[in-house]
Amino acid sequence: MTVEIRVQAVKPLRNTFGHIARRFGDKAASRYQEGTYDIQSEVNHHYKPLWDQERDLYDKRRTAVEMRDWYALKDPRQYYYGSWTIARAKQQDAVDRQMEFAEKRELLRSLPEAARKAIVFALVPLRHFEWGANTNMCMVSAYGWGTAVTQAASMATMDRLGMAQHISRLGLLVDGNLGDSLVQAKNYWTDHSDWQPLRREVENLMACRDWFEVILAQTLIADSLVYALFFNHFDSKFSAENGPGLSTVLDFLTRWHDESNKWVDAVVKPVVAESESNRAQLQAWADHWRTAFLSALSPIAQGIMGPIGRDTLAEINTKLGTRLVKLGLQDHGVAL
Amino acid sequence: MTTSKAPAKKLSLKENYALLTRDLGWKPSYQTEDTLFPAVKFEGIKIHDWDKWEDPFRLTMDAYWKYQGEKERKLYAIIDAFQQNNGQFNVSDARYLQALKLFINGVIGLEYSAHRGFNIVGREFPGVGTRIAAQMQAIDELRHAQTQIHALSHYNKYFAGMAEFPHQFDRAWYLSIPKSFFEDAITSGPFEYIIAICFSFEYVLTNLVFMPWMSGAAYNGDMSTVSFGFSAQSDEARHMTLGIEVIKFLLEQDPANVPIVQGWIDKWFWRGYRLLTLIAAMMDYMLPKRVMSWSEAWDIYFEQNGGALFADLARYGIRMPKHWEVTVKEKGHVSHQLWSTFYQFRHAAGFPVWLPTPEEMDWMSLKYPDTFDKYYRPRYEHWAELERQGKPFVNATLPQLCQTCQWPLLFTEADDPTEICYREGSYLGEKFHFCSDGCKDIFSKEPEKFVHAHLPVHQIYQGNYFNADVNPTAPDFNPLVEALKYMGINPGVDGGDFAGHIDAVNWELWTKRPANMHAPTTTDTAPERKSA
Amino acid sequence: MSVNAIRPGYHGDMKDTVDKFHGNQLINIGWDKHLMYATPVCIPVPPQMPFGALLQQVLPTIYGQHPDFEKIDWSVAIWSLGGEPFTPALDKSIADNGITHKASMRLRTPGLDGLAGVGF
Amino acid sequence: MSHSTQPVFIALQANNDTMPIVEAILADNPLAIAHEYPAMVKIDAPGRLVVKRESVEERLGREFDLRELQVNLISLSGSLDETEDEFILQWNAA
Repeated sequence: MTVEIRVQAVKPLRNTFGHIARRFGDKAASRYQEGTYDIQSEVNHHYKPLWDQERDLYDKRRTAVEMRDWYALKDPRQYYYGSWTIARAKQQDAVDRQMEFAEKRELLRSLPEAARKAIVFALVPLRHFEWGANTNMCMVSAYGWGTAVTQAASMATMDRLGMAQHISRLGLLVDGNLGDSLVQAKNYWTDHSDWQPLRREVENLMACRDWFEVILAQTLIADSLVYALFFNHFDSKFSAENGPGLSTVLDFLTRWHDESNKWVDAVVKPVVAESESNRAQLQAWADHWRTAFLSALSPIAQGIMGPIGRDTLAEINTKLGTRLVKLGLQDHGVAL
Repeated sequence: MTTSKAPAKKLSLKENYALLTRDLGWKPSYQTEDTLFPAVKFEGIKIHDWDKWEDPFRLTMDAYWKYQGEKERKLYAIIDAFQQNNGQFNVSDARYLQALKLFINGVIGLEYSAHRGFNIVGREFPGVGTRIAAQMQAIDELRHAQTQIHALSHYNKYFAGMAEFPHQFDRAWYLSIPKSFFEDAITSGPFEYIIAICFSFEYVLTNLVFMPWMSGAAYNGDMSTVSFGFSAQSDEARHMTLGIEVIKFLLEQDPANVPIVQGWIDKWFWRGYRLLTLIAAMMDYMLPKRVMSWSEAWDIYFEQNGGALFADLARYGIRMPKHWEVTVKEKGHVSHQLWSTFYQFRHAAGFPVWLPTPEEMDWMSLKYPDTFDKYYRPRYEHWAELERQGKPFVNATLPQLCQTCQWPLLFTEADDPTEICYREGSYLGEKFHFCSDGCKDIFSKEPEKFVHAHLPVHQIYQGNYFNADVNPTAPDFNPLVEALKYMGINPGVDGGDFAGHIDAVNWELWTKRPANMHAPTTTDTAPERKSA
Repeated sequence: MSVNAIRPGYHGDMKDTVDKFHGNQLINIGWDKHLMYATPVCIPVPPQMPFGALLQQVLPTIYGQHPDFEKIDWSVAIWSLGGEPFTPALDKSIADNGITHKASMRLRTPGLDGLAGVGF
Repeated sequence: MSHSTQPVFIALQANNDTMPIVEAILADNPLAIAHEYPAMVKIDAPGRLVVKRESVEERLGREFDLRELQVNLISLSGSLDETEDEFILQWNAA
């Protein structure tokens, strides 16, 4: 059966769905818009959750902040599943080539023992930090309100698993696929005194049940500090001593983080701007978690950076303060 | 630390997965396990070793992105081509479009609910492998919701009754059936949820939705729908495997889990089966070109394949789901009983309804030799005669609903197709009604939960179903018309008779082909309709 | 059996108690062997409405389209209430007949068993 | 382990990519029967069905990662075990 030419002339009766037209007008809508806005169920819920009988299945009261429209938290990347997964597949393709190259040339394996040990001590334990981040993003995607933010959190959940696995691969590049670096790194994570404060705060955050507090503490506070310290400052120091081999395989992480930051800013900014009470709440959370993670990172910063650890952290903290101000919060300059 | 001399070890798929994934979690010491994972104990399931969990697909994120990215590229290429070529005019006829309305209004909401439900499980289980499997399924389900929206978006531009799908899902009376099904699952604990959805629904039942139905979409010329359907089902194949793995894991962890799991299998098999009545009617009545009947599909996908599955599970002490025999007795009836129901309530539906043509009834006689000619053909012939006389039959009174599955009490006694099946119970001094023993059993186990069901008929009578800008004390207030508007249904436009429906009229005008391929008429001269 | 929830005291709201129906109560009515009406119906009625008014004023609007309806001999019609045999007093109200909120009534009309010999 | 003869199946999209896969399956599983539906091939077998990487590669003329099955897979029934070389569906009970 073929369509005759004349049906090409049939004008559509409407250009998009009713709920999209009410937001943006009846004009052609993007796949991001149609796949995102208003698709979470909002009313007429059946049954009280056995796991949270005081609230509804979807319930705006699972965070202390309030928004007239949670769909104001638009993802600037405009990721829906298809565009996200295709973007990641493309990036992964490039990463695969980097990793193959690194494996073939033994970029990490041929480093001096002290350098290999430094990678296992300083970076490989972060696979567990990423797993904590995965847990936290999954909490947001489970209990958040509005697909704009929850779908991005769901993608972040998977991204963090991807990052945890990528970091695991760094260990395998170091140990020739035996996996003993992963065992060693897990011991550092669970037992080494330099790492324990960070693990403590990761566990504390995993216990937090306000989903917006979690997104703020994880992505804006913890990630900013951790990514800058390990994948920026430590990498620079390491490269200066051992050449750029490590930087090549950290590229994925830093690029991912840059991309993610655009989303994080777009999530935080409208919530701060919504009301004075939101702003005050976010300020309190930011101050609390900034203090907690900064002090938690202090021993490991000195452990991996040596004497400049303290200054490095101070520099990172200053940048975080600047970012908070850009988002409409205040920089309460936490003392180290 | 190894020396750099020996070549790097070559990792198998299993080893690679295990190294990258298995040990990511750790035993917390600054917080208790109970604080971090508060939801895993209350259901009574005992897990002694989360590491006994076997991941059948062993997907790491790099592979996940690679294969899913490839699937998405293929799928969107087809959707793009479909839209550029106005593929919506290539389907068999305009009745086929009506089935798509049930999909967009009913199924997208389910996919989205599944997405959120798996996010909960992906957060709440302590085991790493189990959580990752759940998280992957969570984001897959988002994929399904979005690919369905994107594939059907183009149809919405030309046809009625699709533009308000999230609104309808939350409010339309017959969509409370799928909605309550999934909300029942999500409001349960994480173990029940995963058994409900991965095992009872996906493993045992969704092949019925996606295989014969999607193959039917292809047969009816809808390349867009078949593409998202089959592409989604390839994810489902992973999910089903998760379903069987999770059940074996629970059954092997502790013998005390067996009766709990059996109870969930009983509940969710019946709940899923009742939900699929919708698919039964879609298969037998809404595909103008038919691939197989509901009865045949039930035989292949439940009796044969489901039978094989339960034979396999017998070694754990698991038996066939309770009341499965009833489903076999009902398989020659349910699609006809539901279509009869939709027909008489068509004025209150979000899509038009029609009587099967003589040619279609002959197909049903062939497929349902024991039931169709005896019980159902006379109905349709009688109603067709009333239509010819210009006094079509309509049921103007709202139906009595089942407290559990929320269908109207439209099913008959398993052994007597001339008697409606009524079951009644009472709880805290109030009466509750059910369509079947299966639904009554489910209520009786958890009355504290099911009293909270949001039954649209009762809500209408409570005066909760009209939009905020409507004055219910105004003299011209019509509660039923206002209820339809509240549901996102355009009264007098979206539902009603297929003949003369806006889609039928426009279809013939635009394509010069009959709106009903089995009953060609000439309405060429009708003007294009924009709205009521 | 009862529900297992994360905290004690779990209970859903009773969503359909009679106080929510603005002075009305719900009754469910089914006419056996008349599957032209594919499902029993649910209607709100004032509890003080006489049963006779239900027969004379309400039922015709529900079932009047069926050719059997006008042939019903109400003196031989058989009712059941909640599955039990029931003889309504026509002059008494719904409430005084013991028909409580959400009660389910079935009507049997001997000799009138629907069309086509299959209860349609 | 005793093997069941209860049916297992794999269903693939019917397209150019899957023709060699279907051929390989039918060659490696003599008891398997292919059923063609619109846009879909469903292959049933009693008790056990295996997809072998080597057999697919022979017919495809290139390397094949069994995970590529994902792209065209519609559904399956049976307990799955997947390695680099084989994708096996079976029931364990007698």
